[in-house]
Amino acid sequence: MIRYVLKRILMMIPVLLAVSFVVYFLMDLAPGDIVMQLAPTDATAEQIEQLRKDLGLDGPLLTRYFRYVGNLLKGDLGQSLSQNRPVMELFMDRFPATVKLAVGSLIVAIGISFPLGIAAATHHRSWLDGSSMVTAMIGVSMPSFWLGLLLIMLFASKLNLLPSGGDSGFLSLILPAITLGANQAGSLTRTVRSSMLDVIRQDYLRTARAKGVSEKQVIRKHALKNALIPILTVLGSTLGNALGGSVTVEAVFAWPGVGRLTVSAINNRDMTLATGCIIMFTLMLNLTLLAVDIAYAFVDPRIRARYSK
Amino acid sequence: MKLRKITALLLCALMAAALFAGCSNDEKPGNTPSGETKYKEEIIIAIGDEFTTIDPMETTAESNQIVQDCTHDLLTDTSLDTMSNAPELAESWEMVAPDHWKVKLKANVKFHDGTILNTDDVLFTLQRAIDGGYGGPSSVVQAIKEIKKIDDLNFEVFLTKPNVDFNYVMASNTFAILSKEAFETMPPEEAVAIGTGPWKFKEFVSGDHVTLERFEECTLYPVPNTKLLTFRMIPEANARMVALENGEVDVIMSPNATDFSRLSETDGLQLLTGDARTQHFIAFNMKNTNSIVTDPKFRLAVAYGYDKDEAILAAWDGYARKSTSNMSRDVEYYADIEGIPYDPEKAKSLFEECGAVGKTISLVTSDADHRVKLAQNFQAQMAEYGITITIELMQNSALTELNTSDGTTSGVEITIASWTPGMNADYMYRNPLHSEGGRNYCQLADPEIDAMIDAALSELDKEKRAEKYLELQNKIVTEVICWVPIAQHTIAFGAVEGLTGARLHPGLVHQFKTVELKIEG
Amino acid sequence: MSEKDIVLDLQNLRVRFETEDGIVYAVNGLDMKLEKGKAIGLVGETGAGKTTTALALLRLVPDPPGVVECDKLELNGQDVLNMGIHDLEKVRGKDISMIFQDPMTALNPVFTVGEQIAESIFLHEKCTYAEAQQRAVEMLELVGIPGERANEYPHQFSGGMKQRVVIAIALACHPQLLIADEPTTALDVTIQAQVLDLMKNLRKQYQTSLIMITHDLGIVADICDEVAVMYAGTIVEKGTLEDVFNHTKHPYTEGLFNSLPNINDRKAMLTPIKGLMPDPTNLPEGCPFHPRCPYADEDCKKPQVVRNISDSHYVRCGAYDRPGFHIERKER
Amino acid sequence: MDNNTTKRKYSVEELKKYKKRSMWAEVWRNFKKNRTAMVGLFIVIALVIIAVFSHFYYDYAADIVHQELKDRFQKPSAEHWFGTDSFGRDVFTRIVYGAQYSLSVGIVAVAISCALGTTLGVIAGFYGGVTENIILRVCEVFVGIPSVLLGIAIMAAFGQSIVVLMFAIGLVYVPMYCRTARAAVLPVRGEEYIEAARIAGVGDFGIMFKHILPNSLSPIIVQITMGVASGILTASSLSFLGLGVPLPSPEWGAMLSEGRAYIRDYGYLTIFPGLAIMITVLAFNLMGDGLRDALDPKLKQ
Repeated sequence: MIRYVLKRILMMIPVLLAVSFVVYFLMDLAPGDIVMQLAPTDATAEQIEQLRKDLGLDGPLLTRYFRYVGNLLKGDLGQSLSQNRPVMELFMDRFPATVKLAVGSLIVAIGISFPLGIAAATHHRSWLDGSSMVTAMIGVSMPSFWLGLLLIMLFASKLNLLPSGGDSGFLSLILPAITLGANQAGSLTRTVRSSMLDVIRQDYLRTARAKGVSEKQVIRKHALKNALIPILTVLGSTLGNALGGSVTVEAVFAWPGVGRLTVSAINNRDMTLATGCIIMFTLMLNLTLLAVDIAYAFVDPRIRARYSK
Repeated sequence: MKLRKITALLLCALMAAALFAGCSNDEKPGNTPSGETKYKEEIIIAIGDEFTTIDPMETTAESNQIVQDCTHDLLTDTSLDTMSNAPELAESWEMVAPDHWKVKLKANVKFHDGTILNTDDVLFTLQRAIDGGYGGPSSVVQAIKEIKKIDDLNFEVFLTKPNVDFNYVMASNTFAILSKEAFETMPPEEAVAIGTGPWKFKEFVSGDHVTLERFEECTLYPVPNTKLLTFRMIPEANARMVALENGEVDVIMSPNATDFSRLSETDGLQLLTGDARTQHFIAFNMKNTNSIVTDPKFRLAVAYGYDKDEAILAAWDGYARKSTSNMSRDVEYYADIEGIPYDPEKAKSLFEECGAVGKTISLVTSDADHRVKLAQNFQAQMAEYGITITIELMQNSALTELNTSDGTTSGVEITIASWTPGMNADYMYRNPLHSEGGRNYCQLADPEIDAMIDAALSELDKEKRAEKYLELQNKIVTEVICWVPIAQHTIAFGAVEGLTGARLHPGLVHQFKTVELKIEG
Repeated sequence: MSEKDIVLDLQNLRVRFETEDGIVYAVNGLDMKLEKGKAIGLVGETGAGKTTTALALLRLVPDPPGVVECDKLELNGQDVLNMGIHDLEKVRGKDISMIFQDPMTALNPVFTVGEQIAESIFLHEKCTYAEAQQRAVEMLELVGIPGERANEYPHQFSGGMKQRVVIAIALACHPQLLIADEPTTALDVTIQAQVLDLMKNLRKQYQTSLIMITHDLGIVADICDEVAVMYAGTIVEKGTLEDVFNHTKHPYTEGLFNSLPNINDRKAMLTPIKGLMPDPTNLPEGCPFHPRCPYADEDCKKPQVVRNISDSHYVRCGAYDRPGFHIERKER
Repeated sequence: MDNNTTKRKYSVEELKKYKKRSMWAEVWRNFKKNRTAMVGLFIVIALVIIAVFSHFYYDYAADIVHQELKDRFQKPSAEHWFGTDSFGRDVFTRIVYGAQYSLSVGIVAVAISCALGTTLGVIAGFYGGVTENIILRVCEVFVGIPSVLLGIAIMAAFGQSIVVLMFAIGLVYVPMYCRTARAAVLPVRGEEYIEAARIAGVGDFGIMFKHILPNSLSPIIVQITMGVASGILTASSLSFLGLGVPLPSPEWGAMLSEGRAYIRDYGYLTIFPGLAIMITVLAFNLMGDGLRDALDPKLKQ
């Protein structure tokens, strides 16, 4: 098991390097020179060149990139160009808020999708199934920034019940979590339904029923645990993506998450910050996926057996 | 089964957190004895742009400078009462010669760390600016050849170039005086927060808020009646407004224009407005000889044919002051010239004369909201004359790079931009219009204009200087027409009623040095 | 035969499935009575409605699309038909339990076999979970699996072992009636014999009544006391082993026997029943077998009545109205 | 003899055609039964018609570019069904005209990602080994970057135009198609008819795109329909963030972004474009869902 985990972590390294290259390259292509922004408006050409050198932005792309990667391999994400602080520090400043939103939205998503998906599966092809699926579909189809705006208007502006934005305790988490969660709930509901449907046809549920297990228990204990593997996969990637920060939701709710930080880094052409943030996302995503793979083992003894081999 | 338990547990934890947060957010009345006037303990100001650093030298972003203005002081500053340059840390100054100045510091000014301001701090600050490399206040570094200490409070400044307006240079927001001793005793990231302002830096949560607390021993300003001052970052104007209405914040910056009437009419809220010094304009690329924009007739036609009132309605919902001159109103030596009035008939015939009808011309601007709207409106207006405008949007940094690159090859024809100068008239010309200017978006390289700008700066006689600037204004606006000035937009605060000391600054570095809110009972 | 000894009394069971493609008539008027300790074999081709009948007895026919109607369904004198779902759950696994066809899929892969046996005991007996687990280990040993394997998961067992586990689950609460739905079909022939022996012994031990669903007449001969032959949702012939095997009356039963390989004459050709099972959405009028029946005439298209041959033996065939009718199979 | 063979060959061909037609007829029969999917299909068809014909019905300069500032912020009325915006432009006209942007971005983006992704996926699935490994790793790299951020970075690098937007979204979804196509090809790879084709001398590409791909189409078709939906959604997110199609094209996300400053007083400026996005995305999703059910007999009871 430990060897498996180590192997997976080692395999992340080339992916992270490739991600860093893609982003670094894109940022380099982007017009708009951070040096011009940092330099005072009346700076002379020599001053600007000196500044470029000081920032380590002189020389051809590959030289600069390899310099960057050299530090990266030492675990150093470098210094933000626009804020003069280490990228890691800036990222970690914002990351807790992102985690909060990611977990909050996931709880909302689970709270909506499990009952809905299970009800749809157990009442396959009934009106309940149909309406659950359309509801889920609406959740997927709704632009989250739009839902967010409508929620702000209703709950913050009209009813004055909840804060409209910012991160100031639990109450301020509710609206962004619902906004993001509703979106995630859409795809999650579909997954819960389809994997429950797969399981519900299985003979072992009939065995359980024939044993006298109540229908509730059949669904909650026997069926759900079996259906959990595909659900976990989707949960994992949902969480992983949410950890990457939902840019639009963060923008609408003034949520101080990493998504906004990254967007402003890209817009300011702060390539170390942008690259660093995106590397961190990829790392988070991969770690989440790894965690999900490990979680499989707890759910399914067959997978556990395969890992221990 | 287990999942349910975990979910329940998590929910409980979150609930508990909410309760906790709810408690800590409770507003407690000030701890002054009863009977006396009470003030709200914490004032929260919602800002739109992100605060990133307390280091004044690192940035020129207004969102940072507003906070730094609370914690740090400059040698001289714009007085919002008289709208003129006034002493701040300097008590007085004297121009020995245009390139030799003497400055006297105020005595017994205390830094947050308890040390007293002296000449060494000024020298240290300058040296840090020189050593600091990037982001430094280069206008200061460039201007100063040497500072000589006379005694603890007096020093001499030798300039690289004669400048009769050096007192304005000392007001450069990035040249905030830091404590030398603090840097010797504390880690630099803490020392940099030590200033002489009425507010001390307390905490900063990236992307969310920055909190200051009052400096009890402040000598330069009265100690604020407010204990804590928090700047909360809320990028959405609507969200800021809702936050103000919900009582989450006490002041909001830049409310939507559509909320202006709501702010002034709602009980318990107030609206503060003023004109920004920012000059918005349409700039033609004077070096793009392939384009019709280098035809003076075309530019004159645009100047006649452009309905600025309509543009103001479209871009700022009517909340802006129409500009007839390239100079902003509160800048020294501004003269109210007539410029080129709106005359669509004249424009029509001029457009026909220069063969612009039926042509397609490109316009590039940044994705800032008002520029996007100006661009669309310009496009619609020009369409009435049979001219097709294509719009390209880019991020501001890309636009700056494009507009400052060589105009003969950049391909730019028209751009919509703006310029926020310092108070003195030279700022109005040197950067955006001088051939050596760093923000010369219209790519103007006219030796005559350059000479006029330089001459105006070294003119000692005020009246003659005023004449020179008047001449420049008329020349730029009606003859050269490298710009069509549009307007100065309205800047505004929304605040709870009774709040005082929140002051709008035309240069956008708004002041909160004495912000306070009396509360009843 | 006192009423007390009747374990199962089923009258006029009808099951249909209402699907988009039409109504499937799976069981059409089926009666069954079973005495305590007796074993009945339910024989018929795939699709005859055997499994549906079994599920109907546990009221496990999925609804929708299944619709179950019945005049009487009594188990040990309890009216199962009108029982509330809560009481029904007490009956399932306790009074009546079932062994399913495919042991590979009948066990839940994510629980240990011990847990799965213990669950049944814990649900029905008044005991702590620890006791239930202990009893589960005993049950495992009873079906010939070392008790320490209770903590293993189904994927660690072979097919035969799994079926033993399924049997252990079914018998864990000593039910009055056990339904075995082709319990050996999915197993290797060698394993089949072991499993059958096991069932035989346990049944004797616990005095359990048994409904053995199969299409294998050999198994019936081996285990059962009575035989019911099912075709298209009805019992076409029912009697003791002796009645049905040696005094076959129904043409369909005859067809079944004729299609068996003859051990005594290995060169003999098999004679399969011609044609296919009728489409259950569109059953033929009258006797459902008449389109395939070699003896059929016009009267067979009319509704058929049950004809008692003896106290224990009846057949549902109108041909016996014809004077001197007999089937070709010689009585042995 | 000769005559006989040709005749027989002909009939096989005919049989094949008949079989093919019957497969799609079967899919259509299943699809028709799904009421929500039919609603989706109906909306999609309506939108396509609107998108194609709005171009002829409205005049770009007069109806889209033209501003009537004296008529700004007219609430919805008989004259202006969805009201007018801050420039006095008719919102209904803009939404109807804007359908073409959303649809074309969604469809072209999907075409790009599908063409690229499917090709890569089929190649990966067909050759296996190192090729497969490399392609999958590259996909992993792109999956690791949050899609909106990747979109923003691409648009920052290549500038803001509708073509870049299409490519940005197209690239973002390449890995999805790649994986789907590979997964679809894998089980087909070992089939005997592929061997037969190879023995008959069909080249690798012939096998891949003539023999393997058609037999793995179902999941890709579903993915395409759903892909248009997510493409439209991503495009609207980017437009909302201020990156998108050039002005004054009434792209719905941009309209929403423009209207949001006025949401308190003129909520309709936000609600209608949002509804338009939602209905369009929903229609494609419902259609895709219906297609999935219709194409996947496994899910039928």
